[in-house]
Amino acid sequence: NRKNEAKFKYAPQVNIDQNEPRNAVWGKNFPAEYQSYLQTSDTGFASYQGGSKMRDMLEEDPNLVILWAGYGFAKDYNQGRGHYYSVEDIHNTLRTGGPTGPGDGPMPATCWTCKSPDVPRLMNEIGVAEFYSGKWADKGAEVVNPIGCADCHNAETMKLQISRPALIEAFEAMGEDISKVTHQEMRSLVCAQCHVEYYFNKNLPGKEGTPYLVFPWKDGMKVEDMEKYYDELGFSDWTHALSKAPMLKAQHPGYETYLTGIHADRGVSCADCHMPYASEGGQKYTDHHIQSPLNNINNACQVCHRVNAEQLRANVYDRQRKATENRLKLEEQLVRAHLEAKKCWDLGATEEQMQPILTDIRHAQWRWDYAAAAHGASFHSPVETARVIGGGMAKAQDARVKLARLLSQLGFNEEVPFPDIATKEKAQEFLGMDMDKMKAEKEAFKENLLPKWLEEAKAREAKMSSDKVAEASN
Amino acid sequence: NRKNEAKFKYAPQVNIDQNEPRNAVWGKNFPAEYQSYLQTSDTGFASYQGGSKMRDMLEEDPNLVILWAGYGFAKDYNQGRGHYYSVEDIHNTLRTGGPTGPGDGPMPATCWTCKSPDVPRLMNEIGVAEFYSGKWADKGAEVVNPIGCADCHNAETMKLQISRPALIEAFEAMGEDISKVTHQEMRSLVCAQCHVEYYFNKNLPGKEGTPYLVFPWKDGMKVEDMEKYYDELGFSDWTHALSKAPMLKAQHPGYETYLTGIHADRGVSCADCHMPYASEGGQKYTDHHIQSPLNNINNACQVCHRVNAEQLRANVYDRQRKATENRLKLEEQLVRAHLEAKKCWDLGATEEQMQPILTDIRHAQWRWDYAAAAHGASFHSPVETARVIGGGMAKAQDARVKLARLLSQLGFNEEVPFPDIATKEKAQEFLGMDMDKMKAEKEAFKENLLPKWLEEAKAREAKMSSDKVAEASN
Amino acid sequence: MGFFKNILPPKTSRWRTTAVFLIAVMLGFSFFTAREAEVLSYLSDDPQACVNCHVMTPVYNSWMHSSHREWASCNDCHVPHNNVFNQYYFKAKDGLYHASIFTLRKEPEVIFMRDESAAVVQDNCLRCHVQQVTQTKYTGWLDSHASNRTDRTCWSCHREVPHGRVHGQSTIRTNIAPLPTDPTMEVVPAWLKNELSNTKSVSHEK
Ligand code: HEC
Ligand code: HEC
Ligand code: HEC
Ligand code: HEC
Ligand code: HEC
Ligand code: HEC
Ligand code: HEC
Ligand code: HEC
Ligand code: HEC
Ligand code: HEC
Ligand code: HEC
Ligand code: HEC
Ligand code: HEC
Ligand code: HEC
Ligand SMILES: [Ca+2]
Ligand SMILES: [Ca+2]
Repeated sequence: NRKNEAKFKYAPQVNIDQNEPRNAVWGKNFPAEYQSYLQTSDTGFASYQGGSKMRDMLEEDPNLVILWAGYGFAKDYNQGRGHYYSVEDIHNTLRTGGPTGPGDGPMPATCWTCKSPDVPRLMNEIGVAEFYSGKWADKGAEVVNPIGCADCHNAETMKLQISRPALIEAFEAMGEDISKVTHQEMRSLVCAQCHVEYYFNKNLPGKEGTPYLVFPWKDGMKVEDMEKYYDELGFSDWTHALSKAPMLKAQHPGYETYLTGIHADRGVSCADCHMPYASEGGQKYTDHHIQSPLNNINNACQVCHRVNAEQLRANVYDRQRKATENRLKLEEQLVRAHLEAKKCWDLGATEEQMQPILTDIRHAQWRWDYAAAAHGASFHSPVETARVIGGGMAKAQDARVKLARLLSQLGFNEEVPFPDIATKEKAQEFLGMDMDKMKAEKEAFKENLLPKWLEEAKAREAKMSSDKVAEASN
Repeated sequence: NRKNEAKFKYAPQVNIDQNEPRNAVWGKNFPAEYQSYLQTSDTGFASYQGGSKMRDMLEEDPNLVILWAGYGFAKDYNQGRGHYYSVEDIHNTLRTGGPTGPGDGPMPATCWTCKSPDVPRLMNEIGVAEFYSGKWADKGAEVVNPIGCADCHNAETMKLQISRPALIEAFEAMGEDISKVTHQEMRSLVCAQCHVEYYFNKNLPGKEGTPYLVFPWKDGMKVEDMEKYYDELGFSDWTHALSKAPMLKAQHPGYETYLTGIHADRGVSCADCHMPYASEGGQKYTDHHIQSPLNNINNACQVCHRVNAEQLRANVYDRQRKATENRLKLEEQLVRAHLEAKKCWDLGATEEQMQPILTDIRHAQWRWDYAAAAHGASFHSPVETARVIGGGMAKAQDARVKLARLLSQLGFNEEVPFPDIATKEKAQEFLGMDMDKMKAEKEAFKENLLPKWLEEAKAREAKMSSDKVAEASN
Repeated sequence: MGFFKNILPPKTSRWRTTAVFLIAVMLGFSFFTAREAEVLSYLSDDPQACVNCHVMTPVYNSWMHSSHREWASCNDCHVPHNNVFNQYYFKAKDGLYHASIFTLRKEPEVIFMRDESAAVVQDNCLRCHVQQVTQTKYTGWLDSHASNRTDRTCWSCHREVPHGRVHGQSTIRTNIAPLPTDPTMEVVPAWLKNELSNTKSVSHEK
């Protein structure tokens, strides 16, 4: 019987604990998957707007610095790269600052949530709310392994499973039960643990003060639904440094926008394109080199689409270019609106006069960010992306017509001059940001605190053993 | 025995002349095609925004009356219906007015061009420029058969052929040779004789004064290309009654927008969806019931898409709804811009002050119309349609911010009141249009002149015989 | 005759003649259907049996041009292979169903597989490919591995296996496909045969 033969021949090498954060340990049992996973360390591919290369978004599009004035993203923002770098990149970003020890730094511990399989381990050990509490620096020594197996798999059965509470709670909030989904849906939902819009709620009953991770899906996942949700909550991520508008930041609503596209409509999952089958020895395995499918059109697209690779690539670029064209127009409108609002304040406008304008700006930029932040959206759902950008333009127009009237009323009836923000550096300088200081603090952190974290982690992991199966199942 | 049915037997009943405008005569040789063609007389189907039903567009969306103030379309505009009605509908529309005899009425003869197989006959008999000369009423007795066989077919071989000079000339202008196209392209190009943007050029060298039909494709078919073409020509269709902007009217750029969509990219032709094959007893024929494919999803879509009909319909409606949402926003912006410009003139603005604003309005509304006028575009090419609407919004914003500044300068620093244009009637009244008079003139035309045209035509056609094959090939 | 007693009205009833007539018509119709559509051809494994109906020509032609032609015939995919009884039962049931639809001219322009047929095809894909689509080593110890790999129709990704992208009655220009009932085709046309035999005889004479 071949089945028994297989069982005999391919016994697992090690027993894996559900809280095992080290991918290499899982890799002993699943070498093909692990080897392909390791390839997410490759940074050699660049497409029109994506790829695994490090891309400085602020350099490529300095408008962003102005749009995020007063917020962490104006300091440093890169296009995401492979899962292999998730921990390294959060160490390096200026957004997390240069903490000198526990309790220090601008970011909360919650920032770790989507960066490592150490997260489910820690949540298991200390509790969810406890995990979210405190500063990012407090848990630096605990979270060291990049995104990996334990984030998506059950260790015993290797079934896909949800390791992050926020997704489960979001389903509950929508009145749905995530344990009732199909296997096909799981092939997208494991990604929806992280590739989604989120916010930190500090006022959850019973958990006051803890920046608890929440996905704002209670009223739906469309741009209008989430806006309503945030408006009713009176929530804002930050106050804009120029316009003083109470802003919302959209973070990669990848899953939400994907759901509105034709591929989701036809039941195509994230894994179908980003983890297509590959074969080894005539047998299929799931390619764990999660990346831009444009670096793998043959397996990722051509099984379903029998047209040539260049045509498929052109289809993708065409949609991305059209989205970019109008997105850039909306960005310019928003930059102007922020500058015009600042001018109004400078000329003595009142809160009452500004309030409707600031609401328009908030809503317009929220739409822009929803359409821009998930880098795949302009292909995943080009029609919805365009609809959202159009909606943002309409709001921006409302704001700017009102601003023109208010400026005249305040005695200024001409175009507000557009500053020189041709590069990231110029834009940051225009805002008076002290980049040298931030970089120096980051360097100090990398020299002093970071090595300590890694040492501590190494010592901890050295104590964790990985049982050989033979020993365990004696 | 059904198997024998499959063996095609073609025995022509009559000899058909290339200039034969009567579809029934062709129908003697090709009964299946003719019978299905006759079904374009059905007016029983309505979809979300299309179908064969008569739909009064001005009633469904009274913004249009304002957008076209001072132009024929503000009088009367319906969503197109079956080819069977092409002649009846151009008789009935208020746009052609109520001519009382030759030389009378608002429209040129060129208007007949896309309405009948009498057109190639006449062009053949009297010449192309001669056909375009004179008034619409001058040729009323000549053009009586609705769109049909001679518009698309060679009478001898039944091959597809181009019967309209404008398309051939447009290819020449682009430096292409229409006789070199593939058969599959012909399955779209026969439609591109009519379902395209056009204008009447009265200054063609050697044909000065004749409103010669031209497709503005010399610099390309994109919205920006044609805009550039018209701008360089200094062409405008009319001057807006409120804003005095030199306007462009986009007429159903159906072929142009289709070309930018995924179906064209994959080689799917107009006929594939609007004239799918049907079979009757094993005999295949092209379904000549040209209509909304949503009334025929099994043949029109499921040949390629193995999903259920309701899902396909939902896909179409979803794209149409998203386009409509932003199109309506753009319409409101444009209506406001026209009203605001009028207010400026009323307050004594100068030509010089108004000029940049009017250019913005012209460009914004051109984009809107390009995206709206081809009723299929929001499905044929949803991403391009959205891109164009977004571009229109950006131009409208430029106009309105400038308008707000100019209004303030002229002493008016508030919102220009929005009139009550909730219905077509109210909107037409707001513009001071005398609809009763127009309707009365139309009635008089239908009672007096029209019957004479039809009688004259009847007499002419009675003299044309259709040779029986037996006699001809004796 | 007990059977007829039960279904026929009593001899005294005026309905009896009518009923006998109707039964005769029904039987006749069934035979007609069976003959017209060559239902017996369903029992054969020869793909040509399927093209007895011209409505099967498009799928026959697409299969003819697919890589599966050399490996799998219609029945390898469309008929259950789990046991012999099921195989013939399914064939007969399908055969009668297709035949009635065909005779009634109720076939849609674009045919879709029924859910039961889809399940049969899916099983057959697996019958041949299970070794390729599942990892032998994992099937032994990961319980859901096989179902994870097979709970979705194969042709949701392999959309053109084996019938291509475009489906439907009219997707091929001519209805020409070899019918088993056709006489053997003339490979060499008569005039050429003549010509050749002339040449032969001429050269012989030389
Ligand atoms: C139909 C195929 C398809 C599906 C399904 C799909 N994607 Fe993508 N995705 C793409 C393509 C193509 C790109 C563009 C890559 C590029 O620009 O290089 C992309 C881009 C991305 C990117 C940015 C890649 C980069 O280079 O940084 C992310 C992240 C992403 N997708 C995540 C997801 C997630 C999460 C899902 C499911 C919710 C999903 N995708 C579903 C095809 C797909
Ligand atoms: C709900 C999950 C989630 C949370 C919470 C989260 N991130 Fe991320 N993060 C992601 C995803 C997904 C990406 C990849 C985005 C892309 O497609 O480019 C990412 C990318 C990044 C990157 C690399 C790209 C860049 O922006 O430079 C950094 C650094 C980062 N996150 C830092 C943070 C910080 C700091 C916080 C807390 C404020 C945080 N993350 C909270 C999911 C999350
Ligand atoms: C535990 C959180 C998490 C999960 C689960 C997750 N991602 Fe990511 N993903 C991230 C983060 C964080 C990054 C950015 C890493 C960086 O830039 O350092 C990222 C980056 C990516 C990229 C960009 C890679 C590149 O080469 O540019 C793609 C594509 C992607 N993810 C797709 C997926 C898909 C598909 C899934 C599910 C099968 C998934 N991700 C599951 C957090 C996650
Ligand atoms: C971002 C999510 C994600 C991560 C991280 C991840 N996997 Fe997977 N894995 C998947 C998905 C999705 C599948 C396909 C499951 C299915 O359809 O049944 C899969 C399938 C597998 C399978 C089943 C066999 C196969 O190839 O289809 C194995 C074994 C496996 N993964 C091992 C690993 C190992 C080892 C790691 C760590 C190196 C890992 N996975 C990391 C998402 C992930
Ligand atoms: C989610 C998409 C998907 C589904 C569902 C799917 N396949 Fe595949 N299949 C692929 C991809 C991608 C490849 C290409 C792998 C490669 O060549 O590396 C492939 C390859 C194959 C091959 C060729 C393997 C080789 O070694 O060249 C066969 C045979 C196959 N699939 C059969 C099946 C069968 C049978 C099923 C149903 C049980 C199935 N597939 C379901 C995506 C899929
Ligand atoms: C598992 C199957 C599957 C995979 C994998 C897949 N697609 Fe698709 N794709 C579809 C389906 C289904 C549609 C909807 C149209 C249809 O029914 O054919 C579609 C539609 C499209 C369209 C038209 C939609 C639009 O936005 O205009 C494009 C373009 C496209 N796919 C490109 C890609 C590219 C590029 C990839 C790889 C990154 C890819 N697809 C991967 C199944 C797939
Ligand atoms: C892929 C299929 C497809 C192709 C190719 C296609 N169309 Fe359409 N067309 C549609 C659908 C679907 C609609 C929407 C019908 C509705 O709204 O009821 C439509 C709408 C239309 C309409 C408006 C119909 C109405 O109800 O008044 C016209 C006119 C039209 N198309 C002409 C064309 C022309 C001309 C071409 C080629 C240049 C073309 N179409 C190519 C599918 C197609
Ligand atoms: C280049 C070809 C072309 C020319 C020239 C043309 N039309 Fe049309 N006409 C069309 C097409 C195509 C439609 C169908 C539009 C749709 O999809 O609804 C149409 C529709 C119409 C209709 C029915 C719908 C409605 O608008 O009420 C009328 C009436 C009409 N045209 C009148 C005219 C008049 C008057 C002129 C001259 C000013 C004219 N046409 C010139 C191609 C043309
Ligand atoms: C000779 C000019 C001409 C040609 C050629 C032509 N059309 Fe039309 N078409 C029209 C006009 C005019 C109308 C509007 C008739 C009316 O409303 O009275 C129309 C209406 C339509 C409609 C709307 C029907 C409905 O039920 O609402 C569709 C769809 C359409 N055409 C598609 C096509 C396609 C596809 C082709 C080519 C195969 C084609 N047309 C060729 C002029 C033309
Ligand atoms: C708007 C354009 C148009 C009009 C009007 C039109 N046809 Fe056609 N006709 C086509 C197209 C497109 C085909 C498909 C040609 C091909 O692909 O070979 C076709 C095919 C045919 C064929 C070839 C056999 C078949 O069914 O495919 C015949 C015969 C025919 N038409 C007769 C007629 C007759 C009779 C009329 C008038 C009642 C007519 N046509 C009007 C566009 C038209
Ligand atoms: C002759 C083949 C053919 C016909 C007929 C056809 N399609 Fe398509 N369709 C395609 C192809 C090819 C694509 C591109 C994606 C792919 O490769 O599968 C596509 C893509 C699509 C998409 C995704 C594009 C988007 O805008 O998101 C939709 C939706 C769609 N078709 C609907 C329809 C509908 C509705 C009809 C009937 C009115 C239809 N199609 C008729 C071949 C066809
Ligand atoms: C390799 C497996 C395989 C073989 C061999 C095969 N089929 Fe199919 N058949 C399929 C699949 C898979 C579908 C479903 C296609 C779809 O829905 O996209 C199908 C669909 C059909 C349909 C439904 C109509 C359609 O167009 O989808 C018919 C009828 C059919 N097959 C008949 C036949 C005949 C007759 C033969 C032999 C000449 C044959 N098949 C050979 C796998 C096969
Ligand atoms: C008597 C004529 C005839 C013959 C012989 C015939 N078919 Fe069919 N077949 C039909 C008709 C008619 C339909 C359409 C039924 C419907 O969709 O209503 C059909 C539909 C089908 C379908 C799709 C519907 C379903 O049952 O799921 C398959 C698969 C199929 N046939 C396979 C075959 C195979 C395999 C053979 C040869 C063994 C064959 N057919 C021989 C007439 C025939
Ligand atoms: C009777 C056995 C048999 C059945 C049933 C069968 N296959 Fe195959 N299949 C084969 C063989 C043998 C090959 C290798 C063909 C070659 O290399 O040319 C193959 C090749 C393939 C390939 C790779 C080559 C290609 O054409 O793309 C795919 C994918 C595939 N099969 C999928 C399927 C699917 C899906 C089904 C069910 C719908 C199916 N097979 C049913 C025997 C079968
Ligand atoms: Ca990237
Ligand atoms: Ca219509």
